[in-house]
Amino acid sequence: MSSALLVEQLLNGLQLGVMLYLMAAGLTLIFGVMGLINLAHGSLYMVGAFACAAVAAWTGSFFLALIGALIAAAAAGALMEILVIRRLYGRDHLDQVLATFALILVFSEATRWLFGPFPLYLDIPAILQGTVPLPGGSRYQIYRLAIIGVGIAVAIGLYLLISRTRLGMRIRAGESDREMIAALGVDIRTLYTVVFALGAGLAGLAGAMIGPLQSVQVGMGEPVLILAFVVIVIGGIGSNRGALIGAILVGVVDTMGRALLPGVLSGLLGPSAAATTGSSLASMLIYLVMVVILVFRPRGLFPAGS
Amino acid sequence: MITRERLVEITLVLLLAAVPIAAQLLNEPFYLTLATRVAILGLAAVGLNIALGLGGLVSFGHAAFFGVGGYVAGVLAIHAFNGTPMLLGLPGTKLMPFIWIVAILVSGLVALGIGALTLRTSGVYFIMITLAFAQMIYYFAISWPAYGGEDGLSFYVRNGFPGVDTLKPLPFLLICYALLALGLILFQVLRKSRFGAALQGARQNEVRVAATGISPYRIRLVAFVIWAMITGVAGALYADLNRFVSPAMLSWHMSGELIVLIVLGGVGRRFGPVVGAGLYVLLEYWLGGITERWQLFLGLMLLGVVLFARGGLIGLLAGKPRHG
Amino acid sequence: MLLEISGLTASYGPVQALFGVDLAVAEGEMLALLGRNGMGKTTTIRALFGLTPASGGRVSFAGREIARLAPHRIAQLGLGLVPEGRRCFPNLTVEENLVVAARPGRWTQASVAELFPRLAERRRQLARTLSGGEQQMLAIGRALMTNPQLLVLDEATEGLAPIIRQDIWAALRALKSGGQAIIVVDKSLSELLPVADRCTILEKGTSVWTGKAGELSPQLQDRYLGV
Amino acid sequence: EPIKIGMITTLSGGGAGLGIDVRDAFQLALKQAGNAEIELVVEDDAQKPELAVQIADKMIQSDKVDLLTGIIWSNLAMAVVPSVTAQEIIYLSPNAGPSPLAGAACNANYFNVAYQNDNFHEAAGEYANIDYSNTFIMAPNYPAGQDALTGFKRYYKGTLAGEVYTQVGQTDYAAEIAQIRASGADSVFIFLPGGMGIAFTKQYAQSDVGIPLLGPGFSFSQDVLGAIGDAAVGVKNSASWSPDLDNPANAAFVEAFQAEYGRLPSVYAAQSFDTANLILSAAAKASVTDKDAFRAALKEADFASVRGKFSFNTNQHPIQDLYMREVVKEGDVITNKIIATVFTDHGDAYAKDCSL
Amino acid sequence: MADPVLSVTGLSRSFGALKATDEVTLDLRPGEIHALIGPNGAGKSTLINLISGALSPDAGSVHLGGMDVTRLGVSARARLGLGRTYQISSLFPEFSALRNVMLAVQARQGSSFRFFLPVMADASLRDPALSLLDRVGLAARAHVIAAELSHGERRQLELAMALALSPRLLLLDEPMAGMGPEGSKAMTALLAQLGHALPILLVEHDMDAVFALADRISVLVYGRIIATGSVEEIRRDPEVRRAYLGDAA
Ligand SMILES: Nc1ncnc2c1ncn2[C@@H]1O[C@H](COP(=O)(O)OP(=O)(O)OP(=O)(O)O)[C@@H](O)[C@H]1O
Ligand SMILES: Nc1ncnc2c1ncn2[C@@H]1O[C@H](COP(=O)(O)OP(=O)(O)OP(=O)(O)O)[C@@H](O)[C@H]1O
Ligand SMILES: [Mg+2]
Ligand SMILES: [Mg+2]
Repeated sequence: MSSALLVEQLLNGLQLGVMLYLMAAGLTLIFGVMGLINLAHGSLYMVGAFACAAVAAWTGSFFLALIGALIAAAAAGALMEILVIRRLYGRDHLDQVLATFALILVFSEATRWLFGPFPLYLDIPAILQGTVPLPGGSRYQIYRLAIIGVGIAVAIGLYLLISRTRLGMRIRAGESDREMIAALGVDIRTLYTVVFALGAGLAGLAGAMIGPLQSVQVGMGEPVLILAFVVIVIGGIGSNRGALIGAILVGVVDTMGRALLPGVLSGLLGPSAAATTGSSLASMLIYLVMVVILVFRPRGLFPAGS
Repeated sequence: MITRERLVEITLVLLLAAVPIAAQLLNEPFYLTLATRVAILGLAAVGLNIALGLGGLVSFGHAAFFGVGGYVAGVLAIHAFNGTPMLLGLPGTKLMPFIWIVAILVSGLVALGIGALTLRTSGVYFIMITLAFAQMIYYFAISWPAYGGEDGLSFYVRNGFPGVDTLKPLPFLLICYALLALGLILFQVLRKSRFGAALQGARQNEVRVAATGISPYRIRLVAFVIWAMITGVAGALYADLNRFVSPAMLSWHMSGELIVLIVLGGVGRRFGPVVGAGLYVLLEYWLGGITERWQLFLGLMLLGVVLFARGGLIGLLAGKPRHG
Repeated sequence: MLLEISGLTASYGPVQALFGVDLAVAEGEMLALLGRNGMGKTTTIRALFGLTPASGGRVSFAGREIARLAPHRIAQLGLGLVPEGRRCFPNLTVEENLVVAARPGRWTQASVAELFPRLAERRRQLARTLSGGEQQMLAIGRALMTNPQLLVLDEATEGLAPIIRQDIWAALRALKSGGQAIIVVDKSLSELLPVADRCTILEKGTSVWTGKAGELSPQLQDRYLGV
Repeated sequence: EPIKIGMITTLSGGGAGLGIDVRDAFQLALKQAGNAEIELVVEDDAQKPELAVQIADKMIQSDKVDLLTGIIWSNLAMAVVPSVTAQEIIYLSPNAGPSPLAGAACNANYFNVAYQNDNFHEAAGEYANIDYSNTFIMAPNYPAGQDALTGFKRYYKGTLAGEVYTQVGQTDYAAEIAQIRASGADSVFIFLPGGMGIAFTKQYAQSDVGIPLLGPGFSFSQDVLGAIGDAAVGVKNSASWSPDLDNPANAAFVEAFQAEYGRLPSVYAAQSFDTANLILSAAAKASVTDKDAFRAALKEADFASVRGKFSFNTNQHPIQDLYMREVVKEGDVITNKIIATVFTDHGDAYAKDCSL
Repeated sequence: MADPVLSVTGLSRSFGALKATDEVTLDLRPGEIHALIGPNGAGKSTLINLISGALSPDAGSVHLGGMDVTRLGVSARARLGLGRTYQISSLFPEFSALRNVMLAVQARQGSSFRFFLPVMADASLRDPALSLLDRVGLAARAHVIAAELSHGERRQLELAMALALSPRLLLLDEPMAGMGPEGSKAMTALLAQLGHALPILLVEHDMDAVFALADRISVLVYGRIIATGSVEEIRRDPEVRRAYLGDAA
């Protein structure tokens, strides 16, 4: 592989990582703060993408659509928190798994009911269309660079929010002792709703931003959900920094695995067999990385609170 | 004294026993298939109940063992069918008892390997690392062409059991009932044993167990392996029920569904898995028959149970468990 | 009266723990809540803060009925809690623990640091790594920072070294003379009684005796407290 | 003579669009025939093989259906078809055509009315020979994907600039697109069904690679074109059918479908419509209770196919013409137009292994 | 003098810049109650954790009955006879008091891999557990779930569990914390009675109890032992009074 291609693939890995981060950020926030396993996080991502596609089709403006997606996902999140999630905080992870599993079914079918069974159309806004040249002769999509930018901005914003504000402090206090923070006069219920809506909004933003690159369809959140879980576990649950680094690690490893493994193997197996074997190994690679990391660091790379 | 829980259990056993009779009377042989599915999923959930209800080991990777059991059945059957030898030149077989033993051994071994590595972690990390292993096996199965890859492996006729015609639904149902009963008894015996006490202790307070001189790691590893073995047998039966096995049995959805069963029924309750499996299968059957949007209503019903019936259906019917 | 509790009952699930508690605290007064282990002191305090919902009875604070309010609403009315078992936020630093729920008033980080110099030394340390006694100081400091009208301490000096205990009692005495109302639970009668104005004794979830601290005779102590 | 048909298809989840087209077209054909004796029961398999098996068991044991049909996906077909046909129930495939069922595992009770999985890819490979000599080929890493590339290579004579298998369900193709750009290929052939194809095609167009794209009709069928949008325009894809295929049955079908459901039919709808009409034609000649006679009637394929001409090979898979289509935009509607006939009376490579 | 059951030599442990334990050397002799007192944050719990194996030292060694256990983990040390209680109660909340103790008895017997015999019917677990509960004064509460016990009762249970391991020595971290006067008195009496058979290293801020019980007292300040001696010696030590006791002596 030429070095120009290598650079491009690294960039691809970074971009995939940032994309995963956008999804993982909300998940790790909700997970870290409320100790809640939210399988329906992928559904909020889907809500964001559908809302974005619908508003874009209606107004013709992608940026309005982005705002619409944020609002829709945050609202769906707030509603979900008030109606369902709120009753699950004291419960163990299993009840949460069951309830949010049920929510996936509800969200998926409700979305299909609303929008019909066929995937929706959503495209990159005109000003972000096209590519820029990369050194070495290749080209890179402007929109993907924009995603990298937004992802990094979100990472910094979230970091400041959590470590520098009183809201962040209360969120972290609630993480360990919800009852106590309430007894000190903090309205933890509302706080949780806000945090949940924030996490949902981030998922919606991720869905909306990724929608133009992918298929806006029912069930689109599930593959990302699993990857996002992998990311936050590698990074250390509840850690924003861990989510970012975990996401980039997963993005780069996955991209490089897909790009390099078949080539490495083709000397041994011949091109066709190498292509299938390489691809199988590549699909297992990130899980392998996760296992190795957890065996040596059972609480992830950046265990929260240390 | 007969507790409410006991009463519920007796009713349940009677209900299960009534299914074959009802199927006969109403001429609805499909009821047998449904009951078989309940028994098999229930057995898988019994395994999960040992690890989860007693040991608190929430995992998202048990589909791995379910699928491994299924593939053991499929692969052995296909080799026996084609008369080709397998790995190491061993022959295939179409005899269920052999298949079960192999399924127990293979899933136990896989679990020993996975468990030895994963049980160092705990809580959510454990959930996710078990998921990682299951996903690896899943992707391997999808892309490994020898046994059908994503298309799965169809073996046309159900495997046999000496002296029983397993092709007929009823005898196969009875075999599944018998294994389910064994599983339930094993659960009960384990729960009351010293091992069970240590396992439950490790769930409630890991540090304390260690300080009394019991290694939680070893206790959990054994529980993990037992769990995998039971789940593996259930997987082999499931493959036999469908005469088919595919990577879908290994997917995280399957793990999720098994968790759903057990939470529906009641975690840590002896009959929780059976009640949960029964309810889930019935809902799926019944809703799937009335509306194309059955998943929406299934979701809403699951939500209802989780929110309003704490402790699952058994909890709702029989009240809180007695501790002691 | 600043606080008046009458006929308070409460349960943990099916287990009833309070069967009718009456007590009252005036402005600037310190009430000692006494009773053997398991008699309901902590439960009374939890019910007062809405943490264990009261199943019956009345609680009025500054003229307002508060028995059905959510915990954070109760606290916002001016009640500060130092709970049994400290319950500092382990993954927050000492400083963050102090400010996380702070409300404006005379207690500030500086004045808390004066009361507990030890805490100032450990400002940036995570509460999780504090020693038991340090955590107790932090719990008291955290409650003070909410500048409550009524300060409630459950096991005020548990786990503190004798010399620090003396400081705490001195501080509580000073608070009281500054007009602060206080409810305190503590096992060390010899230190508590000289500071407290009045006592209420609980027996099996019921208030059985209320009176001036000085009137708590050795007979009563023997009967209800096992001293 | 009453006939009960069981339809197992995907009506929920990401793949629901395909199943809904299959169901709708089938119901349309029944409605047009006005045959009150035919009863259709439809159930959703949620794209889960085990669930499909269970529904099949239920339909056979409980609903006592005479015929089964409806499955979209090869892996579900592989789960259901062998055990169904072993129970002497006739299964007619409106879509999936995995190779084992066309070859060694063929069965007298199994009729494929759609295609053998390799067919569309074979046509693309043959067509590629005209303009291209260095193609980059790509498919998901699962049996249907492996079959796809095998099918393409069977007729393609040029060199391969690259052969890549992606992950099933993959949604981001930046790494593969970079490889394509760097490969020096003169064309790209992809088989990426469903959401995978939508994602790839959009990303490919956005990346300004500029190398012509070819694919089987699945990835550019009517059900996904709306979602891909302009990015699909100009892509050449192979299929056995196209909305503009010039024959009276097709013209009537496209018009009726559009009138009934307000959208253009997809290739899945066309295949399903044919399946229904095939059953109707057989029912007119024989009774379902007489299995041999009914099978013989089916085998004659005596119905007006929307694909123009249609007959069965020895393995009961189609012999049909295969076309190259191009995605075009007509006003607001994006659809396909035929640009070439690649094969006439094309069968499949596995029929020789079938002992029927 | 008999060999010490426990001897700690040159033990050190830092947290970042803080030396929580600084070259501590101390021993515990058969039949004695050795109290460890010191200001809050002096490093008492840290020392207990180092001895029990919950923390590992930066330097120094721990010997148990002459055997070097410095490198062993918590459970291994527990099996060698090291019993402890926690500063904050640590129980099995869903089990009854009785089952809590039974599990500890089972651990001592080293028989947790028995899968079949039901424990509740097992007299070899139940009888010793009941007598232990009786010994700490909890017999009447044997069937109450641990989560429902009051603070003081939990401490008693905690002690019963430590005793169930038939330890060769006990490490007690503030056993009186949160106990009322009556409970403290009972606990003091219980420990006094135990102490003759079972050496105890006692961390406690309740000076009445310490002075009543201790055979020897060591005073820890800023991670260092500044004095070791009899009750009278320590009471009189001006350094100790200044750093810790105040007027409480
Ligand atoms: N979480 C709980 N669940 C059930 N019962 C409880 C719970 N907490 C306390 N109890 C019971 O309620 C009663 C009162 O307990 P409470 O903790 O209020 O007593 P206390 O006076 O504070 O005792 P202590 O001095 O030991 O702290 C006791 O009988 C106790 O067993
Ligand atoms: N993990 C840690 N990281 C940083 N500092 C720590 C850690 N653990 C303990 N410390 C500090 O070490 C010192 C000793 O703590 P330790 O808990 O041993 O005190 P102690 O003597 O038991 O006090 P107390 O009587 O209040 O319980 C304290 O100042 C504490 O803040
Ligand atoms: Mg209390
Ligand atoms: Mg301490």
